[in-house]
Amino acid sequence: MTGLFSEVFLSALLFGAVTAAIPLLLAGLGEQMSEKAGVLNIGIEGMMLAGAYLGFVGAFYSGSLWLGFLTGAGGGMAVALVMALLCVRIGLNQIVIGIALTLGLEGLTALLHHFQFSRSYPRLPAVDVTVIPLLSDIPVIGPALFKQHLIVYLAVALVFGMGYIYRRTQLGLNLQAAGDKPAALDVAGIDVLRTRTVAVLTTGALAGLGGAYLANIGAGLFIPFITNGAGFLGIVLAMLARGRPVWVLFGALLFGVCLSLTTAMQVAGINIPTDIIQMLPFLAVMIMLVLFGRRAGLPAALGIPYERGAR
Amino acid sequence: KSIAILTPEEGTDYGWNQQGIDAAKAAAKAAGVEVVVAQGLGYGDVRPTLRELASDGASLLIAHASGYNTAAPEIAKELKVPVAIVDTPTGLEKGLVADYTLSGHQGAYLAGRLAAKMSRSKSVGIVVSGEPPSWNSQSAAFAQGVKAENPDVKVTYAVIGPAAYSDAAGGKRVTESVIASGADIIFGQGNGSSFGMLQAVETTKAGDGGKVYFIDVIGDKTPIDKGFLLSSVVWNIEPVYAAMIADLKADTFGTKSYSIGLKDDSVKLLKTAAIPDNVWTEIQALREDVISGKIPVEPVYDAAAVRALMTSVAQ
Amino acid sequence: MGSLSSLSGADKRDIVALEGVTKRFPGVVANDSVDLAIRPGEVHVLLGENGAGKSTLIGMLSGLQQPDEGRILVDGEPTAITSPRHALALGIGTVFQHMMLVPTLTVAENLLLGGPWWQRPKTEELEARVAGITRTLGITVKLHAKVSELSLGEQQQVEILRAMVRNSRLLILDESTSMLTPKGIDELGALMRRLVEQGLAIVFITHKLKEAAAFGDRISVLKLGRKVGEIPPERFRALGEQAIISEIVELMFGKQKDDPEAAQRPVRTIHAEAAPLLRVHDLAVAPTDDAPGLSSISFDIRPGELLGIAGIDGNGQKQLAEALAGQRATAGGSVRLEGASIEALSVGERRQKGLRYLTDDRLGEGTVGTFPVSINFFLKQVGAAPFWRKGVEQRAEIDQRAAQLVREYDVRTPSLKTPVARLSGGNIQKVLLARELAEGAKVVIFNKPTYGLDLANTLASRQRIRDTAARGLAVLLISTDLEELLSMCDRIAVIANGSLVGTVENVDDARTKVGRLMIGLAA
Amino acid sequence: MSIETAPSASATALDATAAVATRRDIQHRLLMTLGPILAALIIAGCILLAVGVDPLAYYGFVLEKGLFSPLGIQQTLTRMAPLLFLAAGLIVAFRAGMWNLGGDGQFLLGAVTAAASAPLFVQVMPAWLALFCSFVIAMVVAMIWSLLPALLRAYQGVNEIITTLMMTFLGTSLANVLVKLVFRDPGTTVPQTRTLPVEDRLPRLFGTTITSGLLLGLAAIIIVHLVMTRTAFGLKLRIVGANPRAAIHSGLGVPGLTIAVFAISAGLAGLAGAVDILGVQGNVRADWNPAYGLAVIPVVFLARMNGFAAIGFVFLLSVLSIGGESAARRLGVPKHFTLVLVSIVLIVLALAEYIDHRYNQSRRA
Ligand SMILES: Nc1ncnc2c1ncn2[C@@H]1O[C@H](COP(=O)(O)OP(=O)(O)OP(=O)(O)O)[C@@H](O)[C@H]1O
Ligand SMILES: Nc1ncnc2c1ncn2[C@@H]1O[C@H](COP(=O)(O)OP(=O)(O)OP(=O)(O)O)[C@@H](O)[C@H]1O
Ligand SMILES: [Mg+2]
Ligand SMILES: [Mg+2]
Repeated sequence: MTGLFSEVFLSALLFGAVTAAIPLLLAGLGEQMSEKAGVLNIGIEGMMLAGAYLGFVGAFYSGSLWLGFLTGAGGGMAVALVMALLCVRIGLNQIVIGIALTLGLEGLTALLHHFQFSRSYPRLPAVDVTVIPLLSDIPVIGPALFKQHLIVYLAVALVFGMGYIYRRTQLGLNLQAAGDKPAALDVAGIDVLRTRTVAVLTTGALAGLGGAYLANIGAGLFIPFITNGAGFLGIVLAMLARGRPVWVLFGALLFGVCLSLTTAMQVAGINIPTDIIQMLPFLAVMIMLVLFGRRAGLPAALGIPYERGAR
Repeated sequence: KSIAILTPEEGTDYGWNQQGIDAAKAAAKAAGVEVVVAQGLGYGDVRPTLRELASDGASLLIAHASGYNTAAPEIAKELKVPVAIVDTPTGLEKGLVADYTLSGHQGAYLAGRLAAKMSRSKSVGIVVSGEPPSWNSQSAAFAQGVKAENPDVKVTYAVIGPAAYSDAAGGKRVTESVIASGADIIFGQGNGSSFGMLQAVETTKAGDGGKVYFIDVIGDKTPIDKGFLLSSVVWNIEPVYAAMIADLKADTFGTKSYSIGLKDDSVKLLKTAAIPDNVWTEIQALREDVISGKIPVEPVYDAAAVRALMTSVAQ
Repeated sequence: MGSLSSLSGADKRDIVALEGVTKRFPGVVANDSVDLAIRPGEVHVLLGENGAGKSTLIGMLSGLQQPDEGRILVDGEPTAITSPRHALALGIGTVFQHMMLVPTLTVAENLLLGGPWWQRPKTEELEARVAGITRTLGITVKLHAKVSELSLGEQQQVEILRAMVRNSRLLILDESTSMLTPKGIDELGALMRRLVEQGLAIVFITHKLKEAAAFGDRISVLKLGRKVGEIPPERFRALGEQAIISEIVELMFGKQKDDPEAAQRPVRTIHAEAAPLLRVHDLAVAPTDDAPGLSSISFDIRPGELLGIAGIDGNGQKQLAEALAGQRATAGGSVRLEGASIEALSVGERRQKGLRYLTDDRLGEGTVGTFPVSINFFLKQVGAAPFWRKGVEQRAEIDQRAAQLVREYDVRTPSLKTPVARLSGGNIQKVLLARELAEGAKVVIFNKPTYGLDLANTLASRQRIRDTAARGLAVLLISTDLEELLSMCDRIAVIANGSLVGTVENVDDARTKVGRLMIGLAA
Repeated sequence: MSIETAPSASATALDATAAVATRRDIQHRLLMTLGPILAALIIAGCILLAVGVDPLAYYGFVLEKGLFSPLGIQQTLTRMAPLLFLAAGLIVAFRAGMWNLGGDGQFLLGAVTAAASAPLFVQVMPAWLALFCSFVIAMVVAMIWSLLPALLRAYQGVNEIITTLMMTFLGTSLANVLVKLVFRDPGTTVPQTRTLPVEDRLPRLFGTTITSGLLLGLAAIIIVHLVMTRTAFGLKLRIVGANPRAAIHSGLGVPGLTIAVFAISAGLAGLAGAVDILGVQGNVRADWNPAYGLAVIPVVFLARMNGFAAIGFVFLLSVLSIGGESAARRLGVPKHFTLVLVSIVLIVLALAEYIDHRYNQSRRA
């Protein structure tokens, strides 16, 4: 059995874990920003699907992955724009609209796929990886972590970028105020709706990017329902992370590693149904909540539309 | 007179659904009857669709998914309409319920022989998106074929995850891992996720830096191949449906099970340019042996048994 | 359109002038063609009952709302103040009636809120500015403390500071004294004086006529959204405090001579030998993240007695009330009601035994804002007969009794079905009073019962409390308003840092003794 | 400004006007529901036109196959049964301010336990008793499944959106494991539970194919509605939901009530699973997950957590899903179009409610 776990295989598993984690990371980071600003963005699954579809379309027709990421982010943002208009600007129920958008985008992307790709099933060529010198020579970890597409490094950098924004910029203060006490932000001269709109659009862009990554790099193609609940995992990650982007990264990696663990155990011939192994990350998190669970620090105004002077 | 076929997904998957629909159309055409296609019905409750198709006058309902094998016989009894179901050999009822538990295990066995012959790394992989009986029997037969050809060839078996039929990214990820474990031929079974497997094969190099090949099942993905398709265990369900229609006319419907096999080419291995002619000749010889019974290939349907088999062949 | 009679009054010297400003809300005309002139170097006091439209007026000056009719002149120019940002840019800084700080941010971060979004918060710059301002104002703020850790008084100071940091030319204070101690109020008065001397204009809203008379230069009185009178500075200076107060009273309530607040405490006899109804011994509460703890609290209250708890807000008053009511876990000590120990009882059981708690947080915990007035009367009796029988709601019983209470307590409400949050604060308070004084009460804890209420409502509430004691109930009255305590209580205990630092009989020199205790000196 | 109440005198008058208002209110609500649906159909029709399908033909089929044909209406009514139970459970939770988003996990576990137990029970007891016992077991199992989120919320303040979402992921997997490993029917090759014979399932109504689960579902949602609006218990839950601090202040046992809410809500979701299995499906297959919960959530909001309105919206949803499936097949549109249609209907209904609210406000001003 030891022979099975060659270095190449182990690093492939780790590579797979990272690949599976990146869409969750991007979705979680996006959701986190919305939630910080007081918007519970349940439509993120729909945004990811829009990103996956448009991201694939962009990359496939242009031949450029980067253009694909751009169109993917744009697709997510377009859905987010609807959410921002309906839930931020005019204050419709965020859960109704979020679920409606998710259902709608599931249907719409499946429909488009049916008319466009369901005969040809186009697939993208292999992705170019950016090799980080020296680090990539580390056994096992090197090829898994440091021979990734550039976007992966950017996504990880984004974690720290987000942390910087939240802790070190006025925008970070604005976002937190928009989620905790929007009226106070308003009288401080900052437009709450604009702040929240920015947050929701950013969420859309990140979710769309996550979807595009999932389609273009994770799968290399688009098929209906490709996100398979990744958006909902993103919501869970964002809520568990309590406002800290690094925790989203840890959470996303935990899920990725558990997925790879499933494969590892099967290849090793260990006879545990995949269902049970897939329960592991959730079990781990539930146990952590039971042991250390305190009031999750969710923003006070989460889910409540803001209207100036309302009472 | 018309027949209706119900499939869980769209009939454009170069696989289970498409083969079923194409076969139903062909069989109906041959018999001169209408065909109604209800596709993409999902894995939920199909009773409404069954009832509606029956009330619209279909005289045979082909419930083309193992998930429909509870609902369809019930509707058959309720409305006295003959139905055909899969994966339920014990469910026969004269005039009402016929079963066509199909298995390409004979073909999968040949595919295993082929894979073992052609693997440069002496390591092949099986990737599946789920573990329904018909796939299990093919996975098992494939592994048996590999071992029969060369006991030293390693077989790696991986399931993507629960309900992962449309998890293309998972298909790609798991396939990449299996390739990294040394496999240079992947025997893949999955619906949407099989495109992810294909993608992994197309974009990942084998351990020796060469091509990884893909062996598909049920459908023929040649039209969308980029040169990585080694073969496919292609099913042709038309004879089955044709026999059903004939049995209906002869009033013997529901008295026998239908199957597909190498004998009448309802299961066959796809010849692609990637298979050298001498190998193909050897495979054809093996085909004869399987047909004649000289090489017995027994189907194994149970997931646990398949896994047990994999463990034993992996060692 | 309203009268434009005082249009000529739109003086060049006005920083801001309102001309015929009208604002309507569903079912109410909150401001009815109001004219107002605000000048530098003046404290302009706005007076009026609850719901008179003061805050609405402020909302329009701060850019929260736009007038339906009329116009606002800034420096003589007609200006539409379209947003809070715009108001800030015009130099209008407002301290709102309701706290407008983000509790999860630090004081410094709150002060920095509003800067360009891409910048790093300029903390050093802020510290320097704040140091300068606090020195001239004579206040201290903990810049790096979380706002949620500050007492309400401290928060109010932060809000004033925020208006100053922004270089406001016009500072608006909406009921800013309601949370302050007498000393704090005096300091705020002095501060306002210094600011107007520096050339600022101040709009000061209060319900306390003494403050108006003491700090103001000019007084405008609003009634039912209409401006019913103004006392200009010339006249203000000419009159003495008493004369001003009686003039205001006349403007607000019509004919009436004296300062109605200066009611004498009726002399009451309390049976000193009677067994205490409530006996608290060595009560302790552990501190939490956001609240101080309590330690060794001991006191008795006899039937008919009114014990006051004085102290600066945030010294454990709320914790004391909640610990007695059973809403907060205690860490030791005993509470006896009529001699029976009640520490182990739940909130509901304590209420059953006759312990009642009138909270100071009327909308936060006292009522369910979206529920009708009628249901809110019985929030603490859900399930009890005759309003519920076998768990089923008896609409008729509830409505009948609610209607009776509405009459008895003079609750002004459009209907019994009106969501209680739509009522004015004073009327919500009446609902709470009715609920807590319902049959079976023996000991009643009143926490800041007149906070935010207008004069009429304040007086009515105080009378209710006196009547309660007169009926032989034991009353614990928690208030930050020393005048209120002095005018009502038999004894006054002073709370500081979670413990009682002394108890004073309310006789002649109680004021000084309590005052000394409050600032940390022995009585 | 402030209107004095003249209680006894005006109470009756008030009631009379209230009755009139209610009738007009119902008309108004109908208008505000049907209008937006029409608008949504027009928008969705444009999409159909874009893909070259005649919208009128499509809607014709939706109505015919979902509503007006005897077969269609029976299917629609049958589909409603589990949705009604789920909606009832969500009404309890949402009115009490608890975001139970774990309905699908509770539903599946209820379904699996009902499917596992009923075929065994019918062998040893009368069918009605077997069904009853299975219902109870399904309910209890779903309740137990909600216990952890309930306890965490009640005693630790852990946000239940996170915990219930995770429990639903876990529950889905667990249901599969149970089907594949524990309750598997040894007689089939496909992993599924034993099948409850058709004649032992919930009786059908009046010789139609409508399951009597529909009546149970209607009863459940109406009882829930009445309990929530007319009883002390319901009021307590609503207090906890509307203002938890007021609930503590009023001496309500908030942790206990929280747990009760989760138990009731999850129990109803479990019953939804059971009614679908015992009334229609007969067994549970591995990896079966109809995900009704997600579709019912917006419906409950649009109904403003009113049981009767929820019945209407659930009916609408069923018509769309039954009729849409059929129409899509006949016209060669992928079935997924139904999702788009439902989504547009939800958004337009939400928008209409907003516009209505705005209009009322400006009228009152
Ligand atoms: N959202 C609302 N919609 C309709 N009417 C309202 C609304 N809010 C308040 N009112 C009306 O406002 C009146 C007074 O309410 P308001 O909250 O302004 O009181 P207030 O001025 O703050 O008084 P207090 O000092 O007692 O708190 C009530 O008669 C009520 O009918
Ligand atoms: N946003 C709003 N929506 C509806 N009505 C409002 C709103 N704001 C104020 N009102 C109404 O306008 C009237 C004036 O309220 P406002 O708050 O200005 O009174 P106020 O004089 O500040 O009272 P208080 O002394 O209690 O602070 C009240 O009757 C109130 O109901
Ligand atoms: Mg006010
Ligand atoms: Mg007020």
